[in-house]
Amino acid sequence: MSYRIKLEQFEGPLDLLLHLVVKSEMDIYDIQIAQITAQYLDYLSLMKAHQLDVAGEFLVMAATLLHIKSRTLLPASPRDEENDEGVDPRAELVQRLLEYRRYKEGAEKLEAYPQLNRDVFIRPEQSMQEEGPSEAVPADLNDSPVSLFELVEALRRVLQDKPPPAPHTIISSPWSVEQGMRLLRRRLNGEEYVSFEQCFSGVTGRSEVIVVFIAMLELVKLGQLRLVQLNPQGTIYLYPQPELHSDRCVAALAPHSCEEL
Amino acid sequence: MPDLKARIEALLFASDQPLRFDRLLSLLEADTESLRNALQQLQHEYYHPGRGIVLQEVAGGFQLRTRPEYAPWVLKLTRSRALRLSRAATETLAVVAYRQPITRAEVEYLRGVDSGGVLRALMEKQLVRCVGKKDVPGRPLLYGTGQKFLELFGLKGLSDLPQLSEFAGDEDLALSMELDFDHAE
Amino acid sequence: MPDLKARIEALLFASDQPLRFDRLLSLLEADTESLRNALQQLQHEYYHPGRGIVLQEVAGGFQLRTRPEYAPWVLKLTRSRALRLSRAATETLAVVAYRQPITRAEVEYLRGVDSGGVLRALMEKQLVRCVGKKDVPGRPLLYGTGQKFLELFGLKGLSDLPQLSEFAGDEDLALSMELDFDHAE
Repeated sequence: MSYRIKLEQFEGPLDLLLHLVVKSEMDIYDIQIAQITAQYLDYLSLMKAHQLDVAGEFLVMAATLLHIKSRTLLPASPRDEENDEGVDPRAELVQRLLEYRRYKEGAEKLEAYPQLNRDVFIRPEQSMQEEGPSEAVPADLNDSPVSLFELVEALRRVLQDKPPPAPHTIISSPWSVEQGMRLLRRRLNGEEYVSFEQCFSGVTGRSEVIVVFIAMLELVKLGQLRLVQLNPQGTIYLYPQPELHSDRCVAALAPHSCEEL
Repeated sequence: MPDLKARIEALLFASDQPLRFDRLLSLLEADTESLRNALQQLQHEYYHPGRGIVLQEVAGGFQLRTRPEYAPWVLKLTRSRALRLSRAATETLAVVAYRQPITRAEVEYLRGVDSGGVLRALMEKQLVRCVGKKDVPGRPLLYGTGQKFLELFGLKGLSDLPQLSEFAGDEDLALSMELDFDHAE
Repeated sequence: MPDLKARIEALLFASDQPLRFDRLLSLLEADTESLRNALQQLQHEYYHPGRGIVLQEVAGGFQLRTRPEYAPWVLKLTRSRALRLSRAATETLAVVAYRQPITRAEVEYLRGVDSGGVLRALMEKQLVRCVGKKDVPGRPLLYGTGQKFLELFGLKGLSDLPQLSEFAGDEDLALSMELDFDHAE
């Protein structure tokens, strides 16, 4: 290899092609496709010789170059001329290179601008500054710089922190709410009142507690139970109402209600 | 060093705490005499009724500070500063946005922490609203995003909300996430 | 208001982000004309070789920043390494900045390489953000630059971007690109 190219300095196939065109002092509007294809393929074999991974994009470009080369070599068929009106097979490539060159130049110009935290600095957060209470939500939403990306990132965080779902996280209670209601009826039978805690005595398992609690709320809703709290933070008492043991209600419940009662 | 004063000014401006004389000395590689002169000159220039900042000797060092008489305006500024949505708020909003309609219990299951306060704050800002009741015992409230949510993120509608998989560079992760999500319920 | 200039200086000094003209206006309860004059005067005073700070118009607001020539000393002070964007990042940022709103597929067509990872990194730095969805089948996300991009390069706005060289056939290209993308997506 007579020319030395610093390997890995190209951002992609367009970057490499542009480099080859400039180096060969070619007119970008009139690329010598055979010559540039040969140089391009040489470079790829150089990369392989250095055991560098040749990214797929480089290979796609090689195929594109070979295809253009073959089309420039073939005499245009009469049908082609009718359809394409003799479009230069290099046209798209040339336009992509021109466009790429513009953005590369733009990037170089931007790179030369004074950059924050590289060339210029603003006031840092003051270590002694007292901070106001951090509100959950900003006062002025329109100024709050939250991007959709951050929203999605937040969701990702929530899901990532979640342990993989294990069978035990699925609430598959052996009890139904009806059974919970039966349990409460049994506990309250003949009592004037029962404390909240007493209702749950002997109820083991999180899901069972939840079922009993839901049953309690259902009974309150049906007007069969009253919850009374005498003092703030004090004990809550359940007062059974006459309807609790009425036949009508029992009958309306699950058909197997007799088994346990 | 003709621009010693300018260098001191740049350093004091960029520092998050008072800078001691010897620290400035070593940073600027100046001699004691010129540094003292330059500091005095700078202090003198700042000590001028037309200025909003002063160069103060404080805690054994030098620091630029706003003038006390402008404290009311500075306070107004910092109070009205656009606070960012807190992490908790952003997380809760994300869960509600993507899983609506959702109950508070479901939000808390996904986040693993109590979310009542954050939900309330988000509702006050109309980012989240109540959209109904879930048809299960207890009929818990269902939450969804409100009008302000779309405005804040510049969305035409909820269908404009990007999915996890749509963001560049994390296709594999996104897929496994979507699956996890369905297990949560 | 005789000390309007001083108040502006105090506010700019105390702010952690560029302050917009209308924000200053409401904070200071000044009239447009005097505020504009005071700002100009202040900018003029800072624009002086003996100063270490400049008053710059950036990202639609005003901000005090150290002068670029004093970067080596500030870096020594903060003991931090200068923040550098990789070439791939700068190139991708340039494509997004000049062509926004743009889809990931379009970025990749223009750069000729996969750009998912770079786009993601730029979004994490808030230099690039999602600005909507393209109205074509599949509704791909559209990317644009954010406020932080303007702040990073000290640009007043997008119209402040460096001028790109023109070339013949520009319009044809735009057309052919549109067609290509409809196939690609």
